[in-house]
Amino acid sequence: MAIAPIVDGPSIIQSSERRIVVPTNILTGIVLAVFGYWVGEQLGNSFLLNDAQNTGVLLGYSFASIMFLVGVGFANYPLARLFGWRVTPQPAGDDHTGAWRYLNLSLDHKVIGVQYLVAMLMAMLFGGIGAMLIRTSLLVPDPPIVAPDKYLTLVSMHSVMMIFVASAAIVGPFGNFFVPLMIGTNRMAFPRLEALSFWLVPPAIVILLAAPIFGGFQTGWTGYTPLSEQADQGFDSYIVGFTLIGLALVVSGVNMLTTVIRLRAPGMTWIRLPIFVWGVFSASILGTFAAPILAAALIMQGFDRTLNTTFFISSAGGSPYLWENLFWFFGHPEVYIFILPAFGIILELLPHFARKPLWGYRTAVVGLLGVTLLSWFVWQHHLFMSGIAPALRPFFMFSTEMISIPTGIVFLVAFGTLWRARISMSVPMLFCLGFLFNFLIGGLSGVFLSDVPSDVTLHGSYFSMAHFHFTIVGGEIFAIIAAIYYWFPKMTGRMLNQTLGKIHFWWMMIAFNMAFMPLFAAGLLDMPRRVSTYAVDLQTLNDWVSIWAFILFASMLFFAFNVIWSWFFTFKVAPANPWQVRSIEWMLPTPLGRRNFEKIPVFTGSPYDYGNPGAKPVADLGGPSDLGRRGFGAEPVPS
Amino acid sequence: MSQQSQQSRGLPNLVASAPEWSTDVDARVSSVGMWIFMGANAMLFVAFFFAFFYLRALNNADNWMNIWTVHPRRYIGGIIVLLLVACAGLVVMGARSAAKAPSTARMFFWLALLAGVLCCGFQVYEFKHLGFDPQMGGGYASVFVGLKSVLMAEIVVAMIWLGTHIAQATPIGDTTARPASAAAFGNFLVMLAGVGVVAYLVLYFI
Amino acid sequence: MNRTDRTHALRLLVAWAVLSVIGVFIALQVHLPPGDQSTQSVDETSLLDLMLVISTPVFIGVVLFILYSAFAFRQTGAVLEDGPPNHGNFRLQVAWVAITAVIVLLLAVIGISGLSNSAAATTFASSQATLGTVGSAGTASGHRLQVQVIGQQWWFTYRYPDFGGVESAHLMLPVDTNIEFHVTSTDVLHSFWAYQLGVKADANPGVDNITYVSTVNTGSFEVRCAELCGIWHGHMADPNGQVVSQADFATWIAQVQKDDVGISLPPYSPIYFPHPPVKGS
Amino acid sequence: MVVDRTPRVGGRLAIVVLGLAALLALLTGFLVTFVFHFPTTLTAQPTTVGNGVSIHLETVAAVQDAIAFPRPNDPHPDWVSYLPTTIFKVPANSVVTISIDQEDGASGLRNPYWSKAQGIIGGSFHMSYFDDNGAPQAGDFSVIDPTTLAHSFGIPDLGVFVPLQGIADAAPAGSHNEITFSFKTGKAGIFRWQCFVPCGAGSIYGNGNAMSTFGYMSGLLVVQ
Repeated sequence: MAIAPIVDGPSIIQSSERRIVVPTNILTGIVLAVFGYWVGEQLGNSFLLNDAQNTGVLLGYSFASIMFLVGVGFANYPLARLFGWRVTPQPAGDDHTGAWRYLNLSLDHKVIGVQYLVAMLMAMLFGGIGAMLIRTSLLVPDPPIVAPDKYLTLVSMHSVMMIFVASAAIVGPFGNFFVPLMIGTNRMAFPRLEALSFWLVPPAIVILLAAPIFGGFQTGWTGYTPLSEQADQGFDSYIVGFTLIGLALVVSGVNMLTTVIRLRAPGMTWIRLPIFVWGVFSASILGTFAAPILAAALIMQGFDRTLNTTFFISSAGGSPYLWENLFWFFGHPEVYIFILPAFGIILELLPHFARKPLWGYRTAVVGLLGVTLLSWFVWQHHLFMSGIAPALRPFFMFSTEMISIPTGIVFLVAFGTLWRARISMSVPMLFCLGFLFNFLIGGLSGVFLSDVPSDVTLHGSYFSMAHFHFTIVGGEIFAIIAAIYYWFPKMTGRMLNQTLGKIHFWWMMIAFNMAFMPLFAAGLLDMPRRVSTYAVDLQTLNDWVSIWAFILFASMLFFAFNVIWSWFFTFKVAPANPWQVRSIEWMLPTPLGRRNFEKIPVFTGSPYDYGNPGAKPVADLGGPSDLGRRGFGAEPVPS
Repeated sequence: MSQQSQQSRGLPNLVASAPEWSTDVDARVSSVGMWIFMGANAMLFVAFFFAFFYLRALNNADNWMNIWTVHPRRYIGGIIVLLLVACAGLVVMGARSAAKAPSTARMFFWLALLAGVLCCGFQVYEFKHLGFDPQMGGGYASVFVGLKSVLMAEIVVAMIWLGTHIAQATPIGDTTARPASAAAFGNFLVMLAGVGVVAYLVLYFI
Repeated sequence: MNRTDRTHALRLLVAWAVLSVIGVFIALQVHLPPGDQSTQSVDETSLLDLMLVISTPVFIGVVLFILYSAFAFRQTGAVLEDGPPNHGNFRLQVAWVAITAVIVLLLAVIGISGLSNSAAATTFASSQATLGTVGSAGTASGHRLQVQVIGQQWWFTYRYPDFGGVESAHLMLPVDTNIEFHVTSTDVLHSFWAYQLGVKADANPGVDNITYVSTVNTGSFEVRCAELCGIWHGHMADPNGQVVSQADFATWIAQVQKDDVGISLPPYSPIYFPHPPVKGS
Repeated sequence: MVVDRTPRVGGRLAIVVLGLAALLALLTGFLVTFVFHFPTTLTAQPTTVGNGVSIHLETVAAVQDAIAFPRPNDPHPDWVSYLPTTIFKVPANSVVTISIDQEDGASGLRNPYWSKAQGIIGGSFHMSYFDDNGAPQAGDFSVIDPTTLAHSFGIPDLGVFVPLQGIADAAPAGSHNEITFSFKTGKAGIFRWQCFVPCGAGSIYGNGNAMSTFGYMSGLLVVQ
């Protein structure tokens, strides 16, 4: 029997009896990826286009990525359907157990969350090593320790790698792991898409790291044409890597949005959603609808490099402005893809550690959605100096400055929550407060950049570079680390060492501010971004920055040590609710079972209802199981 | 297959009886998910249409459509877009009858596949007889080649996808059991057809 | 608002007021670039000053609040206690949004008026400038001295269409003159950044990007490329830009005209399309 | 998920240490081979006259065609290049004489302004070349036809720009134009020099590959 009609009783669904003969796992994936690269390169070179090498490399990367996914096992389900076999609508369980399952295709959102976490930390390490090499090279103005072309390759790879990390490092690990728990469901809407959104990331990282084999690329993360069209085959890494990440954003966004819209448990109404879910939700909106623009622009670049079309070549009917518009039409929502879930994390953690209700919940939601909306109307502030349509400058100046209103709301909500709180000053809370401080500096410096006259001096200088490092490193990365300290016990079953955590916080906070604060001054003293050399009188300042940057990197290694040590070398399962907080994920046992909830929970209260002696628990975990049969609509529960 | 052997293969027993995997849940997520995906996909084409109008307005180096560019023939483009619309319409009709009459659905799907494959064939023919070189044709040539290739790539993938629906349109097949997924797929093809129509008007008439 | 609220608020407010006064005073001592070599750089300096002065109290207020709550509102006992369960204050939220909106509007108005007063506003009415007119560079006639900035990998050169289209490897400008820069590129994107003049404009191939400056003080300035343009982007810097007296400028341009004899420069054009237009040698 | 069981520290430690060691080995290999690769430095030879030094260079259409300074095992044998290397060490406050064997054909300047020699002693350079009939000629020049340039040698921060004329089609095979010029170095410092002719074949606008890779058509002049 394949599919039982739902008459009564649970539907009995049987897994596909026949299986693809070849075992699908990560090793098959790697072997097939190598083979796919070879096939793609041969095929591309056989076309004998004007620049056969680009075609070969681009096709090689694409085939390698597809074959890797096939080898990992993504083709099994569609192929089985194509062969007309009986298939189950739901994912089969994982074939692998123990640590091995983290290295293989798994459709369990909790496994995917951990996979994402490790992959993102690794990518952050690679990007950080790039940053260290950049700062090493900048120790002396001239001669460069690293040759200028290699230096620019390092800058580009550091930036693209960190953009990968920043766009996926919250929604990937924490969104995938905790959104289903927080809205009370056992499944994601599209588990295969969810897994795909993770498995697109390793090929993207590897392809990006392969750029130096073909000479690297010197374009920065913006990839402005025609410089990028001039670049060697190293730039093909940018095209394919970024396309894969864009695809991951779309796929993860479709899954996340549908899950939140459709699979909320009974009682989980829109105004009861944890604020973290709102953060992920709004970022997913941006990711889903902005990333395709980038994908289209990258396809145009790929065509320019292989078919010799002229999208971006002004002397042949194209325009570099086309790339700038498309790129920033994606690129500016992209930076809010970074920061919105970080807002979600901070506003989620503050009430739990301040032990007060989230102050102004609805206003916070309006703030997040306001940022989501406004972020579509600001992209040209990156192009104030570019010569495009000067008449539009006042509009984009105003819309950019408008964004500080919803951002200000986030600060207001944070302050309202902190007001007369009972703050338990644990490590996640320290990082939250650090976030508020750093993001404040990032936000204020952003206002300096938003006014056209002041932007004339600051645009493209180290000032803007310092600005976005304050928002992304000081903001998003601090939020990620807060989330890691907070949720690590639930994700891995191990507490991170709190003493080491406090040392890590102060170390990182001081080193970060010492390293990046002087860069505002460097920008004001006319040091442009992405230069391998600089004025001799700025050497003291740059050496100061480099040394503190090394100290900052050391603090991250210290953090990595804490993670490895606490995860693998302390053999004590964390308590189920170490922080004694109300949120539903902490009502569940540690370690979590394969299935999140034995019965579909019924939400009865707010997760932030502290200080109210009569507060109901967040959810009734022993709710009626047959509610799930009607789907997971958020039918209000009579109270 | 018994519960026991599933367990031994690492399949947890939740698969057997979990209410969250019932088909009506699936129906709900597939339609919403497809709408969101269609929105994302539409943005991909929006970028290309933006490129069309932007480059056309700029007309850099007086090279939007230079004298060497032969305007593609409208009747071939018309055939391509008609086949695409027919394909989408047939899939929608097939999806409507998937639950009740699998054999009718199968017939519609087969016809849709035929239309789709023919559409791709004509597209290849058009690319072979372009009348301009993308390298020398100016902005128009670039947008034409870019937009049409991406659309064709999506049609090809959609035809493979349609193949799975044909294979599963047996009385006990997946498409029959879960008509919502076939309906969602039909929506996707309708969107592609819509893009095709707009692309036809834009690329051949403006 | 109860008594505890009031005590905390009063303390914060007093501390904020005192520290803000001190902070603004310090902020006013900071010398911000780009300086006073042109009308535009004066405008930019004063706008940067203004924003620093506005943002200082905001910065101090937020940091003060964070530090105050970290010390005054922390858990003291061994057992976790909960705070007061207040869920929001509608009037406070409205007031906050209103205040941020007013600040934002203020900044936008200042920025837009800055645009229309000086630099970029004239962009809208740039078409009356005639190219190739030979004449003295003066402010009186309303004619601006035209200078074409040509970016290439990896150096800027400058053409003076008012003086027969001669070209120079360094930028020399007369003082007290309205200058109209036509920025273009022969290959990739560059950005012409004359730091002390307060000018930045991207150089795009096939685009004539017009920007304006009015020199008011003599002195040297630095020209840099501010848009990543390849391997020698960081070296695309010339510290030898000069604003000189009008007499010195006339002498200098005469010398350049003499030097350029023998070079077969192409006729002056707002844009120079790079060749070959497509890939190839 | 993690299940509490008997600690097996040894095995885990081995996995962690081995994993980190493998990662470090990979990264070190990457760094050494790619990032810290720097061309060799050529020290100028002192000449008998005064405090002058001289440098002898060769410019070729493809590294594999080099005559005076063959460079085997170059990763890009078909790229245009200056040879033998592109980092020159010269003394401060001295006269540097550079002679270049120019073996490449003309490809032309994009900005004809660079067709005039600037910043060199005497304002002109000496060139022995082949005319359109293939006959050898010689003479002093300060400016040449911009379309006949094959390459150029420019040190922007010293104001030195010298055009290098391409070899005529009629010239005998294997011959070269020889261009000689001198300039004065000032105080110590590091200056970049580059070719201003877009000569990176196969890339858009000709400024790719050899033009944008260190060690081919640009380099550093180390004055000390």
